[in-house]
Amino acid sequence: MSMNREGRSTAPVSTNVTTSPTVSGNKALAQKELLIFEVGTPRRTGVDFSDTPSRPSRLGGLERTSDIGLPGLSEPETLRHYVRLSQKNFAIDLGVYPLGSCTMKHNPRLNEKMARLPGFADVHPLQPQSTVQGALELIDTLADWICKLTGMPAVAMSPKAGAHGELCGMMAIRAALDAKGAAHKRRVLVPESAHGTNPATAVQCGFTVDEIPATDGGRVDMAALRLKLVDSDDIAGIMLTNPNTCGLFETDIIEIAKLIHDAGGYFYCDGANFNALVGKVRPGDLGIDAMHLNLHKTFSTPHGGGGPGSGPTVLSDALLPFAPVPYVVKQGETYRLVEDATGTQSFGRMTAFHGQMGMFVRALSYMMSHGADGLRQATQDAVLNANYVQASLSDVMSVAFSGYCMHEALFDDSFLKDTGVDTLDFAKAMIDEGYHPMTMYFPLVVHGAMLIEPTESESKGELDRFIKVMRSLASRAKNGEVAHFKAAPVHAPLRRLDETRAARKPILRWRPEAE
Amino acid sequence: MSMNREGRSTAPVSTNVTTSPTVSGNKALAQKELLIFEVGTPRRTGVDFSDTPSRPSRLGGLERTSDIGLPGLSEPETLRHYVRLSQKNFAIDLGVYPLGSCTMKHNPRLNEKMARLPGFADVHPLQPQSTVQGALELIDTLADWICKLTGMPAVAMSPKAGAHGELCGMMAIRAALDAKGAAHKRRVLVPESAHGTNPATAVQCGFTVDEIPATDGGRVDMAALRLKLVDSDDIAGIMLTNPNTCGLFETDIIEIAKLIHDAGGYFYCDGANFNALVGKVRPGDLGIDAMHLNLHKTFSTPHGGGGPGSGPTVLSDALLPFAPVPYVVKQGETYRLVEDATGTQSFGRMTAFHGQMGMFVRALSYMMSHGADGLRQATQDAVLNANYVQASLSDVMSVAFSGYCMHEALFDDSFLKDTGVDTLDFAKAMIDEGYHPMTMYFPLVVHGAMLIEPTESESKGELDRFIKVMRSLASRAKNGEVAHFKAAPVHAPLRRLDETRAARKPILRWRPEAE
Amino acid sequence: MRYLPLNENDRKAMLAKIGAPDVDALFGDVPKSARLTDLIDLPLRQTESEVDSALTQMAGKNRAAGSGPFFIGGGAYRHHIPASVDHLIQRSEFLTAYTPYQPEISQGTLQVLFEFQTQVAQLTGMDVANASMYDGSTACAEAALMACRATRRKKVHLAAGLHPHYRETTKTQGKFQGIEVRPCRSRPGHDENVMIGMDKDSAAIVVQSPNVFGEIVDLQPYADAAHAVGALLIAVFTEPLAFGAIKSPGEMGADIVVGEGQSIGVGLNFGGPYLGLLACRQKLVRQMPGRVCGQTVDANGERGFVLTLSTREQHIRREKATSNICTNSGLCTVAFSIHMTLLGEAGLRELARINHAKACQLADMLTEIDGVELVTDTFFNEFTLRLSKPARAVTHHMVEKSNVLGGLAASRLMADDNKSQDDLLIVCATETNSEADMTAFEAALKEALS
Amino acid sequence: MRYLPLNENDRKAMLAKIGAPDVDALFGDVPKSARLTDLIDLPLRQTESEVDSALTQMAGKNRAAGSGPFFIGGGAYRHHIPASVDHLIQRSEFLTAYTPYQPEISQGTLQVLFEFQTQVAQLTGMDVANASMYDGSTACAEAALMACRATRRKKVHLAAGLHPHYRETTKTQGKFQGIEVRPCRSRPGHDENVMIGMDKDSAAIVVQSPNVFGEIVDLQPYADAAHAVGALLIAVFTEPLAFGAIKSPGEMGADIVVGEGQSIGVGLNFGGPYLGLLACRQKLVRQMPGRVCGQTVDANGERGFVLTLSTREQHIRREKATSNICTNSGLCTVAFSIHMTLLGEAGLRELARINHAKACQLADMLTEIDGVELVTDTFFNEFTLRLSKPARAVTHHMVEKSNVLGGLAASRLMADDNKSQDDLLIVCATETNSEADMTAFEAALKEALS
Ligand SMILES: Cc1ncc(COP(=O)(O)O)c(C=O)c1O
Ligand SMILES: Cc1ncc(COP(=O)(O)O)c(C=O)c1O
Repeated sequence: MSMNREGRSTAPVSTNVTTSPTVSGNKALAQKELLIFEVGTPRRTGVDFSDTPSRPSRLGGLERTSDIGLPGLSEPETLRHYVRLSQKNFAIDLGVYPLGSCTMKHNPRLNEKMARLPGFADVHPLQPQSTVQGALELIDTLADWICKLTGMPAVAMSPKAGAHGELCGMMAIRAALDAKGAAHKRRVLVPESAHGTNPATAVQCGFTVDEIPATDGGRVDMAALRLKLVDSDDIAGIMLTNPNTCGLFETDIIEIAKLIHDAGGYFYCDGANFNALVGKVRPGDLGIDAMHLNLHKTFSTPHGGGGPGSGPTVLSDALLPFAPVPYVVKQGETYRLVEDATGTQSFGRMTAFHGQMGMFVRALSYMMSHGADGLRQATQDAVLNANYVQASLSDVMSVAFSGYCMHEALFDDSFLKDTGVDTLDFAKAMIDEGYHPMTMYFPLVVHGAMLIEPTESESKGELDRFIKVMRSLASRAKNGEVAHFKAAPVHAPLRRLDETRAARKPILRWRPEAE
Repeated sequence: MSMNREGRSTAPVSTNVTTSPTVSGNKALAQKELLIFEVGTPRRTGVDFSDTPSRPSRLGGLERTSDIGLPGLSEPETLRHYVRLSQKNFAIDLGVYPLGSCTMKHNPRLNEKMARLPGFADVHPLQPQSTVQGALELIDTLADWICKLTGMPAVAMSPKAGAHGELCGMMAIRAALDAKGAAHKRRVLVPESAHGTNPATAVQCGFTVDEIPATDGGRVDMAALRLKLVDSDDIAGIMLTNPNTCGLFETDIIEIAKLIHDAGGYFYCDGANFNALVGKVRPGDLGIDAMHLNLHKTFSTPHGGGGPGSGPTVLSDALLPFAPVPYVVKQGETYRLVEDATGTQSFGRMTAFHGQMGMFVRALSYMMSHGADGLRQATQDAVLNANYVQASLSDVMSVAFSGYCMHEALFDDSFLKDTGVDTLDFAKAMIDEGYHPMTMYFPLVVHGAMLIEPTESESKGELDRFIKVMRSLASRAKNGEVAHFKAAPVHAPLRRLDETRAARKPILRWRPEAE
Repeated sequence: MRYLPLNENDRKAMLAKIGAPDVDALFGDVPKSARLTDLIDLPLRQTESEVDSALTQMAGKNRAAGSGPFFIGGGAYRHHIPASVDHLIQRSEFLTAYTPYQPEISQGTLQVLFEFQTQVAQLTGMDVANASMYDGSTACAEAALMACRATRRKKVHLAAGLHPHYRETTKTQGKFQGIEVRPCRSRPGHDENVMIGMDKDSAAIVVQSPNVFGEIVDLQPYADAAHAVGALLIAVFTEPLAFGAIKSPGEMGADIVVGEGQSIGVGLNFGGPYLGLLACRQKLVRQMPGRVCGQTVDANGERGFVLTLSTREQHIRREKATSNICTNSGLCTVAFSIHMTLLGEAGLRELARINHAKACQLADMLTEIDGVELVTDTFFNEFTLRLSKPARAVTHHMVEKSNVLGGLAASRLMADDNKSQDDLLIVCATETNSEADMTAFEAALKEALS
Repeated sequence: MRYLPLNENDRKAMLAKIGAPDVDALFGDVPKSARLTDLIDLPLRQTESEVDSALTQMAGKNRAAGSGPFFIGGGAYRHHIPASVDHLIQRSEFLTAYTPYQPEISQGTLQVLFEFQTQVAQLTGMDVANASMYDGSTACAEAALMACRATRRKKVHLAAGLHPHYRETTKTQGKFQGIEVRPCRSRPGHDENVMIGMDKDSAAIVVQSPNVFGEIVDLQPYADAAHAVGALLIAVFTEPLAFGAIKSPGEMGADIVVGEGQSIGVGLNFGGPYLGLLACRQKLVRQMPGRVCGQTVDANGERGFVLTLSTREQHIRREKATSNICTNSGLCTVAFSIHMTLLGEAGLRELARINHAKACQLADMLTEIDGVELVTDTFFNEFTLRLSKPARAVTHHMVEKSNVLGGLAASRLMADDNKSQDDLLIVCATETNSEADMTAFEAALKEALS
């Protein structure tokens, strides 16, 4: 073979690909990576220290005498470890990530830059308030955007994620009920289709959960709801997602709010799907009493492989007095942080300090970038994209509910009937094709659910490619290529993992003897 | 198959992997990526602008009337395009990158952070000097480190890379000769083993190149050199790399310097391999007249896929008067930039502005982090690592020259004799194993050269794994597995590329009709 | 708009495919009365540089901790974070991934979680750790609930040295679940009061060490007392670095260890996002809240990692879940784990030694001043002083006159307690404090008290 | 040391394997007299935060362009660079890769280069572009040499509007190769002088547009004149953004186009690293210096990219190479290409329009001032004023009194010319200049001239 002097081949001979395993376990760019415990040693370190003389210990005789057992790596080894690991992840920046209910939209890098300004990132939560006026201003400004976008009078900023926001709202409802002396009002209505956090939250706030069924159209069954309210003495309220987890707007929502209010209850709206509404509908106009926002969904703060999130929770006038501390008030040109609940009706404190400041900066940066006009456009594009996917797949996959969807399209597994391929297999085949699977088996009201939320961040071209792949997979499934699906994924860093084994005898940490 | 509600399989059935091609062309995380010209459109943009009213044009009637033909992408599409492409690259942060002569060492992230301080990154080169005193201080401080590390009296900071530094040194030599009226001194001695930039530079400075051979020991053949100097009237100087490109210290270097100086010539030392010497040997003590440093090799500024580099060039007292502009002088507490060569012996200007400031910041950050002690340790570790690799492979591969090497170990292809596997094949098989190949077919003095420079950044564990793979490849080659090598790489994003075709009918740009 | 890839042509083509006349038709399910016709009254879109400069201006109104001498702790600690940590967590593959529900394409996050869990378990001396909680305070509250589940009891005792925000968070969480949370009044040197009233109904006692005043508490007597009545000891910390210098809670009998991980890798961030750490003994594993990552094999028998034990969690168990937590502190665990890997055992211990040395030096310097008395005999990198003047006024004075953020007035945290804490100043020193910083603090405090 | 993975145990084990008694034995080939025994007299190792604060302090001594009104151009332009550009070029895979010599594992860099070359060719109106040069000035010098090779002639004429640094760089390069470089004295409105003395020995004329004074030059007459004597027209630019508003050099007959790409994606960086752009007609391709990336297929027939035409280059041709360039501006090409992709045609043209509008507005404002006269009738985003006082003193006055970096005194660039340029001020306005900036400049200039 001829080659040039840089060792570049000039005319390769085409040979059959032998995918023989490598000695190293690596496959070219895909690096096999050991655990830090297998490569690091306790004595190695990737940090230098300046000489500091010791002083007589004041540790009260509790000096550590045993080893901790923590491996260290030099900086170059550390870089490599995490860069290699990172490449084993899918990510929004790599491809379509159409996880329904998760709003995996573009995470602007401007937001990352802003959150790292020393004036935000390097500020202590307990500095004198005179030294953090900009931080308080930011929180107040963001709160103002949130109130205007939701049409609600107030927002509790401290909740740390969506589920924490649910706690906030439901605790406010409990506190309001308790303040009225309505200790018997403990029953909370929750649709079957609700996200798991809803019932879990209700119980964590001392409520009992009463499930309400859905209609064939995928919405709250109003007849069933009315039945539940016949004896409404113990009704504390309802927790309802809107658009609901089927991606549908709850058409009767105003009526629902009225019924709940008439029963002396409160309306908690799960705002995880607010991306379908921003700038088009204000939940405050629907009669809700509380709703969390997931800044890490609707307002683009990164998911970070599972967090951190931020769940500011808007509250109606009725719940406002019970809002948790802390909160920011503006007095003239000065911002003040109210940290102490003593002597107020506030239900107390939900967390240390003042909430997810880092996420606030990012979310405000997102909102300001879009503006009122851009936010509305984003919502429209999100709904348009979802409907485009739904319309483009409706002939080969089975749309769960007819009609337009909102920001996500729900399919069931009836199109896979008798193919031997199930929803999970279908999803794993998507992985091989370079796509993150959609949300599966949720909501529970649909068999083998596939919930696709493309968000506004996908271009038409990207969606067209996605649709082509989905159509091709659907036809392969129908054409009896079940083996292809059962084997998938074959191109991912690992093949299917044994979850049963993981749960049966859990190995939750590395141990020297385990190797 | 059982699965949980998140759609995670619980106990996968092991099936045979069918590596059937995907519809999308993607393979899970490995995304096929089109050209921007194939996905973007001229009307799309990922940048917003504030409204700015137009004014009557003052473009002199030369307004653009035709389309440029540039595609645009929104920000999310842009992110994805470049993230996907990036994953098709090997990088230091991914694995061993033992390119001899290139010093692919760890690139500390502190340096990246420092280079981005607005006080360095957002400063214009033509601001009044009173407003850039910190920038001039940085250049002066770095120059001081360089002079002390090399033992030389002065350094020209403006050269943009190693080859530019060579120009700088050789132009200074030309200027010095011309100043002496020695217009006949035009012959430059260059070893056969020299990097291509050396002869190219000499010619670009108006010299002729006279090649000198190497001994069996891989060093300058002193007898041959003396022969070249018998008639030394036209001798302008020598360009010698030390340690040389075989990874060996030129043992006779002091004698060489003397011979060249006796012949009225100057000694240009190629400093690309300075990583073998820092803190252990000062080139100034060896009698050199000029030497460039590659800050992007020895001093860790990132290679960036081919640049930018920086090639400060140290000069002896003899060459100092001819140094290019600009340079920094310190007067009391004030730094001053001398930009104008008029009335001096300076050979002039080599580039606009003052050199690679961004690289200066990184290099100084590297030097300060190491300190005199850390730099020496780094050098020792670099040499130790190279010798460890050489010693660990010497029984299965053929070491080109016996004895200790310096910072890189050179092998020839004699161990592959009669295997049907050549150096290139061997290198491509390394790719499959997750390693970047070493430098190949360079230096030219060795047949099928393989030049391995691990640098000090590799841990012993990483080297042990590398050695194991190299040994295994060597034995596979000897065991007749030639097909394995000829097919390689099979795990990389692409298989071997057809260079002949690329050069025969060059397609150097995208064109609409080409698709 | 720079973030939106669709253009008008795309939109038209897509509407045609859908068969909708216009985009508003897609919103047809929204009751007419609730459809907005006008834009919401908020500013219009802004360019990247406009947003940049507006937010930079806001940030400029804050006194960044690093812009002058800084000595505040109180549950959040300022340490130097290596540049590589921030670089790595910004990689798209970590930053823009969701919870690793598809393990085949999430091994990056999952392996980091597995390593993180091991690091936390080692550091705390526990058997296992989960994949994070929101922050230390919510981890503390969740630990209290967890102890109640494990013991089937409903009474939890909180020690005097527990960070007041943790106490309040635990009280809030407890009160709606019918759990009797019995806090002690915040004051130094009175942790042992927590044992008063402990009985066979007690699920747990919650003791912090180093506590909010900086005191180092020997947990063993608390563990013994708790275990004697069948209760659990929940050990709390806010400064994990301390365990580089002092015994781990696991070595002193704790059953559950919770705390704040912000100190390693995460940064101050004006209070969030932070990183809740939760670790426990093996036998309590199935009572743990939150996600946990476990080791398994793939169909080819290769080692891999998955989220596991999900039958504890809300998405499977719904109203019977151990907690409602879903999104946790994902990326902060990555930051913590990277920083911890860079430190390693040797680095962590040296860093802890330096922190202690700095605090000792500072305590010695400050107690030389008239009107300053050291309240905490033992401490790690944070200690409490009693001043001759109200501490809140002193801290304000110091920052205004000398640009020194000189500690935390205890009353800021303990506003709801009685006034006896008004003269207490909680002071923290770390490796980030130079000699010059300390001298400036000394001078400022002297001046403020004179 | 944090960057060094080997510890003493490792070193011992490795020396044993090598069979060397100690590490100094490995340096045995170094003449004894040259072996250093002591440490070099330089500071010892420093921690990350020590280095950080020392360099931050140095950076603080510079007046960052963005920290106040700023109007300097003169070959380097300040534009807003989207945050995503800097994010992407910091990805390890772009940042820490070498020149893409192994195409199978370098397709990322290679595809970007292919796209970059196409973008540059489109922008300049040329057929092809190379994969970058060091900067605009060295690209200019290389273009002159290239023209000499192509025409086998040895005389090059430089126009009066060529950036003086480019002129000097070209002169330096030319003089050692026996090329007669004939510069014109820098002055506005005199570009046509370059045609004086052109003859059958002329290889090329070099004309910049917009030129160093900001004037927009119609290149066609120069192309015609050059071609008439068999010479080439080398068109130079320092502000590529201009081509969003004006005709490309390719449309006006240029044969080679070179310039500085810093303006798109790269930033100011006190002068470097920058990005040399070089594009030319198809027929000159094999005379191009530097690397070039081309399209091909792999063994499976899939499209891929490689560095090609390497027989022009030093590593293959050695002394017969078209240039000695090896390392070029790699990562800056990536930054340029990303920024250009974000802009797209529409964005580039709008940005150019805004720049021109800003410059027109500023010119109108400033020429209202007594003692200010506009010298350049045509301009894009940079123009030249004649002041009633020496410009250098005026710029110093403005920055000291008003913190306004108000343009560039022509004499800074043209010190070696005669004094006739002393009263010229070259002023640049871009999209980064707000109304307030302009008003501040106006006031400062008025004050300085009064
Ligand atoms: C509908 C719904 N509600 C609530 C949540 C919980 O939000 P978080 O994960 O932020 O706690 C989610 C998140 O997946 C959700 O999809
Ligand atoms: C020995 C040697 N000399 C010179 C050079 C040229 O340096 P640069 O690429 O920085 O121009 C190199 C770079 O590969 C080299 O290895």
